[in-house]
Amino acid sequence: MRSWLALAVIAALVAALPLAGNNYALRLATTVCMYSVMAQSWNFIGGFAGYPSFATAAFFGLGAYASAILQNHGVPMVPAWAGAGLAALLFAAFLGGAILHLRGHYFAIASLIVVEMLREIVNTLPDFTGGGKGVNLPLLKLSVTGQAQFFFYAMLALAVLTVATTIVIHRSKLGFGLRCIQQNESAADIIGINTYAYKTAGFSLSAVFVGVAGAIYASWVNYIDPPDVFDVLISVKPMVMVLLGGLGTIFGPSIGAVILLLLEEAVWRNFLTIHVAALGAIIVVLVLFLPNGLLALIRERSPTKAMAK
Amino acid sequence: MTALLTLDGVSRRFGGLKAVDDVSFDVNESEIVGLIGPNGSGKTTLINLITGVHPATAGHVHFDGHDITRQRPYRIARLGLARTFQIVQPFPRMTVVENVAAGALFCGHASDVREAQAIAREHLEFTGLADMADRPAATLTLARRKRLELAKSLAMRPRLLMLDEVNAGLNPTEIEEAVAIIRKIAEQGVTIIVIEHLMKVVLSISHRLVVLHHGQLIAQGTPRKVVADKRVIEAYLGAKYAAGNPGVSN
Amino acid sequence: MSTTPTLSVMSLQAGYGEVRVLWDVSLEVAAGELVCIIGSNGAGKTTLMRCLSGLLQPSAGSIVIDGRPMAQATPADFVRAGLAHVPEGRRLFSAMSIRDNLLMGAYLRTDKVGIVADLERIYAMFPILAERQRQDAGTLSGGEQQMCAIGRGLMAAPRVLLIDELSLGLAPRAVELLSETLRKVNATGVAILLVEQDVMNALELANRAYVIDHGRVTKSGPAMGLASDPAICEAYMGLSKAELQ
Amino acid sequence: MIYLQIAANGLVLGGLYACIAVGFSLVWGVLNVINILHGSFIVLGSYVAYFAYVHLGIHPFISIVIAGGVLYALGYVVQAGIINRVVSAPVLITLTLTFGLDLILNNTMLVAFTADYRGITLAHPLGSLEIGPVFLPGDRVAAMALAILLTILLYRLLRDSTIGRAIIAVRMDREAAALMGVDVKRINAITFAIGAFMAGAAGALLSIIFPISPLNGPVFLGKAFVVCVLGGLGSVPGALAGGLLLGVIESFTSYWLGPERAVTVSFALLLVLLFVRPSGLMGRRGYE
Repeated sequence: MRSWLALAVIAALVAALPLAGNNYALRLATTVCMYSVMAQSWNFIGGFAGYPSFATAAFFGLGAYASAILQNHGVPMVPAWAGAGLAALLFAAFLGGAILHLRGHYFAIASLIVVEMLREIVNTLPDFTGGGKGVNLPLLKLSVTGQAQFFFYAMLALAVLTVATTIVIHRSKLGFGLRCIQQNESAADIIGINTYAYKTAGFSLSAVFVGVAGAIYASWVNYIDPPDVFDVLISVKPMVMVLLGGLGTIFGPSIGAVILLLLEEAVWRNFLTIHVAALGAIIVVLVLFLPNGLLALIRERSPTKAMAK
Repeated sequence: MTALLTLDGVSRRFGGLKAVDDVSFDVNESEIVGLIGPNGSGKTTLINLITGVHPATAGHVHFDGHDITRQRPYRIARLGLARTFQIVQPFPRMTVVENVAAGALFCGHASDVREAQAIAREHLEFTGLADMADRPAATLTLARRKRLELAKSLAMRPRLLMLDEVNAGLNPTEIEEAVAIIRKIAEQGVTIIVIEHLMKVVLSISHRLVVLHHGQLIAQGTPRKVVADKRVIEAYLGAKYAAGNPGVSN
Repeated sequence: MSTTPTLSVMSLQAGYGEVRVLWDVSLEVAAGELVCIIGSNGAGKTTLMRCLSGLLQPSAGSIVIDGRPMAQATPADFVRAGLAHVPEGRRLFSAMSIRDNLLMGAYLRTDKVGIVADLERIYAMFPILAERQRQDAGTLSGGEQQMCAIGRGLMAAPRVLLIDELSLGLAPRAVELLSETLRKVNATGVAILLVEQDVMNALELANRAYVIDHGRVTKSGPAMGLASDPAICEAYMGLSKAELQ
Repeated sequence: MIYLQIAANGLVLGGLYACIAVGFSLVWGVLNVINILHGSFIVLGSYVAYFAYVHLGIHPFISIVIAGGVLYALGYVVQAGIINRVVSAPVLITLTLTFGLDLILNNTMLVAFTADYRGITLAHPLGSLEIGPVFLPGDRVAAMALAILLTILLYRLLRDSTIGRAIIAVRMDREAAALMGVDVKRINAITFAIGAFMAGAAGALLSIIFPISPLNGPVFLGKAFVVCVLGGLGSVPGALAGGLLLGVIESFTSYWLGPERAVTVSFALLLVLLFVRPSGLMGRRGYE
């Protein structure tokens, strides 16, 4: 119950933001919501099940392109977003069947290669996808501020939905099974968990919301091209956020998303040319000194105020 | 008596090595069978074959009328075949009660996590771990982790329970406690296979012994008969020792 | 026994995490001696060997080699101090040639001439290894692999050779051959500490023996005197002879 | 005989791919670490050769030693100072770490050298080579020959030297290696440094063929992945075979399906291979 309450309070507070903030703050908030969706999603496969998936960018790009193509063929925007989510879900279910028997490095590589391959495929199908030149999306008939608010609320709703799903999954049989798999896959198998089905479910969950996020993002920025939406950094950032916030927790990924975005903004403003290196430095420091996340650090200091349920 | 588990010519090779070589035997309903043999004789591999961790390279395993030879482990588990591991394998960062609940939940005896936790607490009571329920499994002592393995397996409501060295590394008092629990489990009608190197324990609880050596079944029968068997002594102490001790029969 | 043992272990305790395996082990090996340790599966023999090779830090007690305490020593320090290890299961580098396996044994040595001479000595001792020196070690039979592992240990030019489970999984004929070779090695002045499952084989080979049960030395003395000791039956089968009959 | 020409082009490319991948494969096999930095290491090697040529007039073939040396030192420091701290941690940790390090190195190169593609135009090219119906640029053939030579030299080093044997021993059984007195941590650092040396040397060779830019780092990394999975982990002959195979495959797919599909096809091949045979075409089963 506490998780639901926390979610409701946070969502209400963030939803009130347009009343106080300017467009810059709104843009940041929209990005935080998007990051939060990606981090929460990666948490299903990477945090719960412990599989280091690099496929987030594949789902994101796939969603963005699916929605763009659907809209350019006359499908209205919101159904196109749903179509994008469905495309990502089906793709993940299919892909999961092929690569989830791999473990460790091999799984990581296979999922990384999928991103590269989708990008190359989009690049080489110019008639269908616009190829390397990218593709434009229909413009919304709204004021600049109206658009900003619309996409903010869309992304916020998606983030809330993703967190809500996390809360449900965390308590469900599926979430329980995924955590068993993460801690000891062979023991999970032996107590009756159909590990293959569970992993595929977790992998699909890690795709569906990211696909929709990609679709909303595409509508938001109006134009997408392969290097933008199939960027490997889209795969890596969620991992960093989850590492920051705590693997397998409910709100950790979103908290990590906020922290990472604030860090990014600070770096963007002050060191534009080396912001990627700065991200690299954050990762290195994080991995070497805080492998259990910033929150773990705080929790260690005050063990009574433990998070979780 | 009907055979609950039947092994028929089961073999397993790893490369050129025959880890289990043409092993056949039955386990009857409500029986306690001791599976013994010296270090490296293939006992754990045999358990892995029965539970589907490794597929058998030849032969058949039947359990309660089902051919489980090439079934996935989770399906075999759901049929009512549970095991513990020699090196205990808890879910280390979950609490004790969650570990046990996992057993209840995924073998289909609980419809949701909450019900599974309730069932788990009963089993913790039974194994004397109730006080530890909410601690992370990794913080338990070895003896308690072994009991946690037992509780987890029991929560699966097995018809056949295979215990792989549940007493290894325990002190005499802990062993006595563990043996008492095994007896209680057997009283509930669960069929049990114990792998055990402590001969005193095996002799005191088993109805029947099966002896493996170099992957082959070299003897089976009542405990008294088996431990006096020349081939068994040879397997444990070497041929010369067996030859030099005429007190040994057969 | 000489007054200053080459290897001496005093009140050693060790384990893994909270699992204590060795409770109290003391033993000595004098220069040129052949000593065996017998005990059942799980008695702590392999744990003792891991302590004696620096793979495991004991939690209490001491290991002294030639008067030098080996606290906090790395495996390399043990090799340098003159202890070479023939591990259980042989642990050869299977995709490496036999010759390269032997040379790995001499990894810390820098005396090229001595290495070549020792290589020839090993080949003379085990002609089969010379014949197949270019083949991968994984292609050897079990007994030949054990020869290669012993040869690899000897290539370190040790004062004490530790052998963990000489006969495990080997045919009786191969064990006899290896035992014969160990006697010869021992005759050249290398002390041997042998851990062995096959009781009689070990006792026939050794000058002295220690019986380990549940992480403690329960008996020690001249090897042949122990052969009929009830402690052995107890240690191996968990039953006394009377209970066996 | 157009197919002969295509095959020859593929083999020339493949020799270079082998050299790109062999260091990566070695590090993966011995340390069980995927070195995402490898692509940037190669690019850095190219820059070293570029500046040595432009400012000092040193031929890139000679710069192999300089670029290799610079990268060896860098690799040793990075491994011993940073990666060794987490070398036995789960994949997520080691992979994220080398990824972070790569972001730093690649971004630094972008700032220092810009993203502009540079190239070396040799003052005295070797002209072209004519074997029957096949024409090949002499410099490319020479680069390929040197790449294969380097790969073979690495193979000999691993087989014939004490350090090489220790590296192989650590790969096969690190505990048994420690029992021989091998300092496993030091071998880890040396292995990583050798991997970096091979990357630098490959970079120097590639500098006369491919345009040089930090943006190429991921491309080279992708090639290394594919070759490694094709040939099997940690095996030098495997990397050589995998490299040549990938070169020929890319060459033929370029011809049949167009150059823009070559990469897609090689990645698709990799996925299929991971699905059916995770240990590679030449790899040993059950060996990770």
